[in-house]
Amino acid sequence: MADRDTGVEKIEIGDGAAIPVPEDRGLLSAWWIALCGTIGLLIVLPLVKPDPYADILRFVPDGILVTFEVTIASISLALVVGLITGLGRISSNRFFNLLASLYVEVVRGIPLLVQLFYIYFALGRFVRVPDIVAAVIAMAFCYGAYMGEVFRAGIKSIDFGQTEASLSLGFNHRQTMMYGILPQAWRTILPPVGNEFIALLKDTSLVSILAVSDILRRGREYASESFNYFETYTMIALIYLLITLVLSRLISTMEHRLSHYERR
Amino acid sequence: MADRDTGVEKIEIGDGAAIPVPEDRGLLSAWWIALCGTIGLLIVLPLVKPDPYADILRFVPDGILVTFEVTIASISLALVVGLITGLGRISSNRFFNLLASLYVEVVRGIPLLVQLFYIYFALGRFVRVPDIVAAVIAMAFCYGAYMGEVFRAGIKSIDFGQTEASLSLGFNHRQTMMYGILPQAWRTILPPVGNEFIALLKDTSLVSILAVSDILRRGREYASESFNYFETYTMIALIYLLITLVLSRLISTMEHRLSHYERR
Amino acid sequence: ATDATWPPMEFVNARKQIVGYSIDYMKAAGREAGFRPVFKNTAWDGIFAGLASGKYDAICSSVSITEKRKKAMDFSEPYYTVRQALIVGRTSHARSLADLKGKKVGGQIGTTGYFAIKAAEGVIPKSYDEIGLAMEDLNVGRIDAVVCDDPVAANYALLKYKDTLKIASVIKTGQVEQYGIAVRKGNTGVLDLVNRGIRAVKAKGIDQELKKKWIGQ
Amino acid sequence: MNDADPIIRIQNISKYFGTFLALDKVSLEVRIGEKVVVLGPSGSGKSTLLRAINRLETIQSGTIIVDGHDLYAPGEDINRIRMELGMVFQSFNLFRHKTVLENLTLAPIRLKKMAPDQAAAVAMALLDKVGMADKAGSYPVQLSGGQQQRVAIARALAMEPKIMLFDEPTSALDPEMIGEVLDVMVDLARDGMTMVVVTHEMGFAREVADRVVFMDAGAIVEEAPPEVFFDNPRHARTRKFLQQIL
Amino acid sequence: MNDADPIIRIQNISKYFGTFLALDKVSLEVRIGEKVVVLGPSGSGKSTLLRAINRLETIQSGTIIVDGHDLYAPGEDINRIRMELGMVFQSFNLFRHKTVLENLTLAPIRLKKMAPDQAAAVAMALLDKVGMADKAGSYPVQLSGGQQQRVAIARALAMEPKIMLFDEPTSALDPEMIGEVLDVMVDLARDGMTMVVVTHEMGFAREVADRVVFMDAGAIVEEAPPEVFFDNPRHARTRKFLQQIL
Ligand SMILES: Nc1ncnc2c1ncn2[C@@H]1O[C@H](COP(=O)(O)OP(=O)(O)OP(=O)(O)O)[C@@H](O)[C@H]1O
Ligand SMILES: Nc1ncnc2c1ncn2[C@@H]1O[C@H](COP(=O)(O)OP(=O)(O)OP(=O)(O)O)[C@@H](O)[C@H]1O
Ligand SMILES: [Mg+2]
Ligand SMILES: [Mg+2]
Repeated sequence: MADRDTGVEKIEIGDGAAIPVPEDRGLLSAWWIALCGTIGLLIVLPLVKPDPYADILRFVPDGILVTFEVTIASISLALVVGLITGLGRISSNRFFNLLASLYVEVVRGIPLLVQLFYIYFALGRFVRVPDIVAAVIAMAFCYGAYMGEVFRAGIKSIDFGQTEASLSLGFNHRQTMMYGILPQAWRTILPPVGNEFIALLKDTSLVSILAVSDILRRGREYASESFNYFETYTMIALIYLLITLVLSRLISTMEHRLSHYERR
Repeated sequence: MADRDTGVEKIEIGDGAAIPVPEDRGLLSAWWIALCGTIGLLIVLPLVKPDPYADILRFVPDGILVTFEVTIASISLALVVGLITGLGRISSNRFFNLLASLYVEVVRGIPLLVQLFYIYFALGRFVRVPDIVAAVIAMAFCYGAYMGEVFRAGIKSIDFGQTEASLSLGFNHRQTMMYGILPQAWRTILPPVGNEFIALLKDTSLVSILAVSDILRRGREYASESFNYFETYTMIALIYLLITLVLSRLISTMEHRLSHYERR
Repeated sequence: ATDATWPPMEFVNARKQIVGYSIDYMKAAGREAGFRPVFKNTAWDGIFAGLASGKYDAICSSVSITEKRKKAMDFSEPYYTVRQALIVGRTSHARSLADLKGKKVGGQIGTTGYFAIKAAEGVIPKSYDEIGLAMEDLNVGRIDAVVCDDPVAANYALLKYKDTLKIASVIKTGQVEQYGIAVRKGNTGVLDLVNRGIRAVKAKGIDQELKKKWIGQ
Repeated sequence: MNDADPIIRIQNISKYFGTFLALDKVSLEVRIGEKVVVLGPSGSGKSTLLRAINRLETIQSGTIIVDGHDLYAPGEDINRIRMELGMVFQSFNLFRHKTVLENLTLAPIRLKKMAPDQAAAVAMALLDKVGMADKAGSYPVQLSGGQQQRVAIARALAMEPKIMLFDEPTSALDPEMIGEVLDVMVDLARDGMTMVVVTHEMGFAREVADRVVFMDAGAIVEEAPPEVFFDNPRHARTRKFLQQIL
Repeated sequence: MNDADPIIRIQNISKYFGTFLALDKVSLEVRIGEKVVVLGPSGSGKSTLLRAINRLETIQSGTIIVDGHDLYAPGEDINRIRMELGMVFQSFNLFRHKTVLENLTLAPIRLKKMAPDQAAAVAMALLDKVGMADKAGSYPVQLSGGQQQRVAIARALAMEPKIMLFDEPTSALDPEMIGEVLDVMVDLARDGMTMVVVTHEMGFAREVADRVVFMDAGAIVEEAPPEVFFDNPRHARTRKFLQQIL
């Protein structure tokens, strides 16, 4: 996110699920309806029409596991990359700064799917890694750039006085970042990180193209054998929806918890 | 974007390319370097190693056209869907409001790729439309939800006094929206719309999976025949990068133009 | 490696096992020659790149032996002879690719079937990630025909979509097309092993049993 | 209808915000050409009353009849009635994306289907009247608060309303700009416009008002000509208010 | 080093912000136990001088020697030197995510490797001294400005600095809280701490200062004991400043 100073209120729409908050009542009731509807369909469809719906439900669970594995591994790596990138983007060292900016600019300019293919095949040339690892590296490489911007904005949102106070106590720059700034920045960073987490979870569906057996891959396999495309994708969509709905709620709860020290 | 009132500065990272602004010097020089590097590589590589690089450049141009067609058609449709959704989300009619919220919540919870598959196959069952149309409908359906939130935020950012003034002159609600609010909201809306445009352009790479012959599909076809995976994806990535870099700059210029009436 | 989206040659069954004619064939060959194949599901799109980079030792995925491919990798002795079949809708009158000028014809990306479509004059080729997607599109009428290997074609047109699709013809490409196991160029160790297995399978007639089991011939 | 007939007839209206009673059985009549100034402490319901007159606030009981039209009668077109009621807000609320001239011509062109050049001619005449003709091409942000408010008055007049409602038109202005806006309002009063004005400008009230209405806690406490109101108020509440404010 | 030796020795330092000269060949010595109050109009460079002493601002020429260590000597560990210099800011700058107690113990535990319970004991003693022991478990946002500043002073003291630097410690406070902070500072001065204080509190300067330093336009204009400074200033600039402020 570039800091634009145009004097207009800025709108930025993350690409995670909408995280419901008490203030937005329309969205909150929509959240509840969506959740109940999703769970309802996931229960009713297999009962009413076990073939194929119950079959599909039996077929995909290990895909859910893979999706979570890829998501968690990718986001962890992306957080590390993002932290380094974010620090680079605010660094006064011109070289690191430019390097980080360039990374961000290039990664944001190329579709994730192209990056996935590229890293998958390019990596394959030089090192021999399992495809799931290649997929994780590719996801983290891409999301690292977005995380970098999140960290940068988060760190910049912390009053510079905190840095000065920390330095004047005798902490060096690294310690200041670690004990003084990042623990506070975390709070500003958590909502967008949660957002990116959900976005990443959704984007892991792309690794199915690399034949990683995630939810979508399992669905495609089932569909290509049974030809129940419509039914299969219905269930796949419902499963994703359930996961993101629950996660988005968890994140909004966590966010609330994390800000305990700002309450009077 | 839910209106969260946590008293913390909010970070939201759009998923378009970073749009360079004069204030962010690191990003601006990164933009220039990325642009020159991209153009340089696109010229030098085919000259130095015509086989395969020049071949690839000859192979993909019609894919670029398709990518643009899909992008422009999708964003146009998404804007319409988004406007309706946005109006629904701020409507005081509980039914429309809930419907719009539900649409937003569900669409955001399901990966674009799954939606693409789903709409593609589900549509195929009931109506016979060309695949490119199915792809556009699927993209617009998904992006319409994001656009809806953009419109909502944009409309809400306009001072309510403008609405009251318009009503008190005798305009009805529709006219007020049309003459008074939307023309102003457009200005707040343009940056995120530009952002979504670029994000959508990148996401059109997903339609390659539905056998729409966009840039990526063309590249994959070339690679699968020539086995030059690495070289092909290099060129594909560079082409996308060039497009998004140029677009992001165009958008930031346009944004500047549009705000003429706020300048003293 | 195998792209298990190609029934009945290789696909994922309801118990998530990779099964099919090619799979059983390799298992039998392994038994005969003393190796145990481990199958790895891989997207067709990158299957050759993966072989070149050493992600796996061999491809057993209905790979037709072509001159172009021979330049990039080594092949075992052929283990199956295929023809390219043209599948069309039940009511279509098309008999050959020549009848489909100006029409859309689909195939899987990077397959010999797709190359045949591209070679045909006047036909609009469409490439899919998986053959099943092409079949579904044909089924709903987005395309007018699909070209693929005949056992696969038979599987779709005669079993799964028997009410809507039919095999129009077998395309004459001029040369005999055969499946082989692909290995990395110069990897003679694996190649010899595989060849030994294939010879033994043929000698014992196991291949005929497998054909009955999977293809019904 | 002769000049003495009330053009606004408010009878027993009540308005709740949730459970909070903002207007408590208020009745008020305004005759053609009359200038009524509404005074009262903050939160007493002055704005709510004014906004109820053109239904920017909906009331829960009572009736409001403007120029013979019942605001809540089924079949009445509220937008037609609003055209007869010009309103001026504390925060000007000019259309920020339109020039001064466009602010004045938008409604006549769109709602009265006036020809654009006729609308522009009318608009220029009005801008001249409020002393803003030279700024016709400017955008609102380029104007001072006082200038914006004068344009806002002209914009309301462009619809040729029968009544003008003012809600604290000068409270958002720096002191040096209050005068220029009040002058425009005094001129308007001289021209015979029917006006209902919520303001804290006592000088204006004394000079222009035919009648002063004092509100407190959602009710009208006292109604009197300005001489009586300021020099001889009847109610204790009124006296207290005047002490505080003068 | 005896008590009369300067513990801070600033020689001829200059500091530019871009092309703007913020400190113009300033020299100043502070002896152990001495209390120096720095006065001067806004923008005269007081904060810059104070911040230069612990290198929160880097200077372009001149030398600063603190407790025998040259701030700019290669090989000198600036973080060690900063531990000897406690700093108190106008805006308190307490760590918002730490409780009052944690604010005091963080640096001793991390930097002096003090055992957590020992650090807590020391911290409680200091909090007691500044009258904030009962708020040890609170977070900064839960405290008033005056309370936060007292905690900030205690936090600086927790590192057992040899010198305390104060940059307008009371200017961000409501008047009723200034006293409680000044009291803490007076106590500290009585305990013999070496202090350099930028402030506009003339009462404090008179009562506590051994020496008053007056700055203008980046230079030290006058240095004198408070009696002389306030009652008998030598420079015209000083007199003008005192007239404005008193
Ligand atoms: N939209 C609203 N929702 C809830 N309460 C409201 C709303 N608008 C006004 N009120 C309340 O109604 C009461 C009357 O408000 P009103 O704005 O009419 O007062 P006023 O006399 O105009 O005051 P002021 O001089 O401050 O403008 C106030 O107590 C106010 O808080
Ligand atoms: N980071 C900076 N960049 C540029 N100029 C600065 C910076 N910090 C301070 N200055 C300038 O240096 C001059 C001295 O600033 P300084 O803060 O030392 O003044 P001061 O005496 O503390 O004033 P005050 O009483 O307002 O705090 C001022 O003109 C100020 O504008
Ligand atoms: Mg009011
Ligand atoms: Mg200062």
